[in-house]
Amino acid sequence: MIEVHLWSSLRSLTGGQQVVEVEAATTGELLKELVRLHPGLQAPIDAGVSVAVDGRIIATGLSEPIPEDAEVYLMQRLRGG
Amino acid sequence: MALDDQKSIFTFVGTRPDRPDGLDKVTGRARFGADAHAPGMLHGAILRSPHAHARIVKIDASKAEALKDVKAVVTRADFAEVPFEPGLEGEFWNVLENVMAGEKTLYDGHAVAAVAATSALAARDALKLIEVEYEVLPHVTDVDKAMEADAPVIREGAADYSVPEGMHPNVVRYHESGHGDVEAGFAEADLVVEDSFVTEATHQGYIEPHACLGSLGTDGKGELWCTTQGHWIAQKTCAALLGIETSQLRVTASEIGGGFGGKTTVFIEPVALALSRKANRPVKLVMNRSEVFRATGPTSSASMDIKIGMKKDGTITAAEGTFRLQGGAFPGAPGDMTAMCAFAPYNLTNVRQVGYDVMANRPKQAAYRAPGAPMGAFAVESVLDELCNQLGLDPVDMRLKNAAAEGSKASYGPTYERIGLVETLEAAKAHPHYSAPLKPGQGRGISCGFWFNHGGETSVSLALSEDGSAQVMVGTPDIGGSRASMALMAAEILGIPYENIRVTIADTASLGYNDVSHGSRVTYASGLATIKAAKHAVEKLCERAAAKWGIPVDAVKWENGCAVPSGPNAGDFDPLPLADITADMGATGGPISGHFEATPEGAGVSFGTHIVDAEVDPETGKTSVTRYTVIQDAGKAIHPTYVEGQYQGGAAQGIGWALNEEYIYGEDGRLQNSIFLDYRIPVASDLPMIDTVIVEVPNPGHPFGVRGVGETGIVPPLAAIANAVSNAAGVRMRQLPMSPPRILAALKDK
Amino acid sequence: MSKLHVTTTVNGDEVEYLCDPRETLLDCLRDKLNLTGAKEGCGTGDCGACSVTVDGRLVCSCLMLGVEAEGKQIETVEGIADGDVLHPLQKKFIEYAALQCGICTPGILVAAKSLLEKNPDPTEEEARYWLAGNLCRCTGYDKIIRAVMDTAAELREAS
Amino acid sequence: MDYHSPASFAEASALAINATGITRFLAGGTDVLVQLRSELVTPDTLIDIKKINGVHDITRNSDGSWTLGVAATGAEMSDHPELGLDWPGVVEAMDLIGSTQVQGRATLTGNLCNGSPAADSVPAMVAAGVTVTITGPEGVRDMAVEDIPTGPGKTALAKGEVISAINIPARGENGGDAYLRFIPRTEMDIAVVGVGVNLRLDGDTITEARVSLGAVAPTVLLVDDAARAIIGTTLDDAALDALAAAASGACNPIDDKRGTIAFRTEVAGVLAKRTAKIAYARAKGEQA
Repeated sequence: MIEVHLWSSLRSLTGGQQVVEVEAATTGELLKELVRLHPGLQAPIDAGVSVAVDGRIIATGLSEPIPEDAEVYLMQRLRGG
Repeated sequence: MALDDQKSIFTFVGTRPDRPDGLDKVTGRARFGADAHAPGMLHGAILRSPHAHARIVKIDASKAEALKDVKAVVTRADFAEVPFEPGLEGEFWNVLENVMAGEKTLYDGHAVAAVAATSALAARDALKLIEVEYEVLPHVTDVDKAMEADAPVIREGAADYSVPEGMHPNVVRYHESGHGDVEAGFAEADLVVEDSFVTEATHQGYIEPHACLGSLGTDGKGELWCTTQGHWIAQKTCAALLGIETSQLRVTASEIGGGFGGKTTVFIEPVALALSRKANRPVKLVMNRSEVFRATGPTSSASMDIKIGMKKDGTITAAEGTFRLQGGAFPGAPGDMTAMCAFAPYNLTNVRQVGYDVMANRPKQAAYRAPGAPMGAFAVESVLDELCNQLGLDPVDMRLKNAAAEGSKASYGPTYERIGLVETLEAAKAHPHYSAPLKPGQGRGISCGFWFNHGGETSVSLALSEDGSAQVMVGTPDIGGSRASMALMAAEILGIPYENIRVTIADTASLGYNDVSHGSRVTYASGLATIKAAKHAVEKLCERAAAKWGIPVDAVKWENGCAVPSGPNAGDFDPLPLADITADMGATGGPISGHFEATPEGAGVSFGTHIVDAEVDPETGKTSVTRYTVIQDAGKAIHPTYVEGQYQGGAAQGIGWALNEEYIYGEDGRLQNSIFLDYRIPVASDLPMIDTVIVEVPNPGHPFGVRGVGETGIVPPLAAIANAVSNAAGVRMRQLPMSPPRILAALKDK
Repeated sequence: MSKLHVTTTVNGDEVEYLCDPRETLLDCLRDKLNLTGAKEGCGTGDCGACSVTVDGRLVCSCLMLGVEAEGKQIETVEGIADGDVLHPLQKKFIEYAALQCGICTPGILVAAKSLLEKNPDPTEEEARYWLAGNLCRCTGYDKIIRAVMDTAAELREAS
Repeated sequence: MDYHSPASFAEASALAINATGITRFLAGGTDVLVQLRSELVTPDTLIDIKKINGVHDITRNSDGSWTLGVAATGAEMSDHPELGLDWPGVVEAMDLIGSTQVQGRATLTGNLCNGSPAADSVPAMVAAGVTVTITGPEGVRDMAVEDIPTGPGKTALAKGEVISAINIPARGENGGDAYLRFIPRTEMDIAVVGVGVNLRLDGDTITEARVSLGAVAPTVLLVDDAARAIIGTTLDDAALDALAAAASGACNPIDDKRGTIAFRTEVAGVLAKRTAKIAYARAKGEQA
């Protein structure tokens, strides 16, 4: 199981949980599982998210591997200039 | 990628050769956006709203259409129907609404109609004959006022899922993050400082106005030439707004006369294409400077509250920030980015940050170098300076004590990989600037800054020629010398001279998709792709050598531009130079090219520390920046001169933002300073030389260790200058720009 | 509205064009003579990207009408190099990376050349004030000023 | 728009008197072209006065006074070997307008006729006692510079009248002038406040003075109270304070994008002191 840390304003969409657990081997699976377990997260994921895996920010890729016991944070999609 | 795979000894990378496009750019030969002509070309012009907020009752263009010189008039009806969605999900709708007003005009300068005529003068004359009936509506341009209960509603239903119930409809996105217990942290502090800050909107201020030349037939096939940071996003967006297939529109990026984030979207390009489709002739559209200020660009304005607790020894116990950003009449103000970046330089146990995206009757904000980060840094680093002053702490030592490093938990959540903040602070402390004595009336300011950087979709193609030279096709417009960096990286892998490599910015029909030149991604992502494309070509070169020698390919390696036998059973052959392999490549298996298409995901965050000395005239409130030093982590500087250039440019833009640049709106909601005379960007005599220190802490996510350098340089200046001015004037400056009237008023109130 | 016929000399070549009296010299250079080196950055004389010299005097070509060029000697960025030999300023600008995007470069080169012809030994402050009407948004001016000062030094040594 | 380039001021005046709609004279063009391009003012008739004989001349007359042609540019004034020695304030004020490029075109006449209260050369000309010669349908007359502007963008010139020369008085002995302006940057801005001071000394004592202010009222002001505050003094601290008070007291500015009422009023006093010190030092023959 991977612990996914959410940013705190998402708690209202997960029944108050800021850390949720999912089974996933890639970033794409992770997002799919998040929505399956917490349908409320569909909206932020549609609006754009990035996934930080062990500190590296995966901006868009859905096929990035997530190692066992990786530290995973869901982040808002980054926008640059 | 493990650090062990990372190259650290270089032949070409790190040298400072002349840029490949230098000659064209010093002779006037380089072709920028407005330098294109086409047979049968018409000239376009756009009619813009004089009202900040108004319902369009009627547009009557019959008098303009009746003119002999006028060949087409378009309004919103000439664009595709694009579905509306809240927040940023409806970005195509937002862009369309911005490109050409629908039911309402939403800001002074909003486009309402456009004309194509046989000359630019005829087009402008025709605009005067278009009659628009407006019903003027109440407007709001200030971020705090736009959130008040009685503020005019810009657009119902624009808020996305993130906005808690009960907020004004002008609040369209909301972000909250952090960790720990800030209240407990404040209770542990010896001193808590709480303050509020305001920054005005600024413009990217690129010297080249938006310009394009579009041609679109009724068959849905088109060509577009434009000045842009990303021609694939222009292609995709124009196609969506005009209802044509993306691949049927071929977009060529001109040389680009500055962007800084402001040319990452479209403004006039879909209009030129719509005019062209209607007139059945190519149409050139060029903005004037006033249009650039009124209808493109600017940054968000911001209103921010910061509270930070500190122990006497300088340890930060808790930090809290609320960042309200106004981004014009559309969702997109990067309040979330401001919140996530503001405290990122520090290793904090207790931190909480809230960001708001607020709409007002102003032009749609566009990205500007590290969008959102500079304002937040201004507020946070000002409070840190105040804490240092009150606790008698050295500002660099305090920052070193709290600095984030590898393994620290970032304020936005994850644990940092290898980062270089501490190295920039140590370089600051060791720099002669930091210990140089100040003259009376001068003050010194320090600030750190953080930016994420970005990877993004990237395609690069590299083709070898028979004579042993190489052409590299990249899809990221060259804003500041990136052709040189690409050529250096390709030379490093191929082992042929820098001069033998030609780098071209390919059009959308000649290469796969590329994300925009933004997010400091070009040297990182196009660079990574160039390296990998070159390696791909090298693999093929080794295969050809192996075949010639009749040995297995794994017994061939590439060294100094030659295939050489490698390993015990490889045999004894003379090194085979690249040109010897390409000379007969047609007969040995065909042309040799290398490709790379991917979305690199290891951009690596970046930090900087700036030192500024400023002098304030106590009688007039006028500030002179007397000395400036930029210290920033580049990971690995490919072409150090252009890295320095990015640092210096960021600092100069920051100086403008801090001291004199601002959007000034009248009571009537009209922009009052839409020319360079009154929108005061720094001129040559305003600035000192800008010293730079390139720190190199390799990014583990790039084969050569590159981190983006384009954006971080604008994050620290606002705060560093504000701290210098506040220390010189003896009064805390809480509002940008620190124009002389504001400083003089603050001195009087001291 | 009838157009006016203008005969003038640009970079040593005699040229003619027809212009509307409202068209600027910059419009005429760019649109009628296809000399697109001079750029329009502002149209109000505030950015210097359109700098040219007229009878040896540095001006903004956006602040002069095309019809006023009658009988004048005009020099633009396209005339700075001597055939295939770059002017020392052009070489130094490349060497110093005194340009990033390059849009201000034509105007700055014309203005800097004019400075060095008038004052071969400018101080840094003089160079900065002379070029104050040439906006650059990319470089912070540092490398531009260094390139100008070094060119001046080199030209003094050569003479 | 019709374009004319007459060969004499009489011809220019005749063209203007017979023109219908909006008429503008084109000297340096640095304001006329900006207004034309931004479509603020599109003249129906544009009369280019630069082809009239002598309009670029800068002449020192036998009595020591100066006559400047109406198309003499700021650059030509700055390049003149002697004009700036006599009237450094006037030359420097002109030189502050715009960039080097703008200096290549801009003229005193244009700066005056544009009617801006913030025009840099105008306070300096007012302080110096400059007059202009006007050619019109009724013939030729002279008028003091301070009487030309009547409000923002407005002048006392009647239809068909055109300025045909600028007349600067003889410098005379023991005199000095100066002009300072406040701008937020170091260059390229419109004055937020401008102050011109011209004075004459007998020994250390000021015997004559003219003080003018720009950008603090609808027109450039000639402030007699400010002059009186320093006449008869050696420009000691008390005189300087009185000067500053008089200058600030004369201000009737507006809040706008360039500055606030409070700022302009305060800085007018500050600049008046600084300008007077320079003029005083110049009158004493000291370098400043």
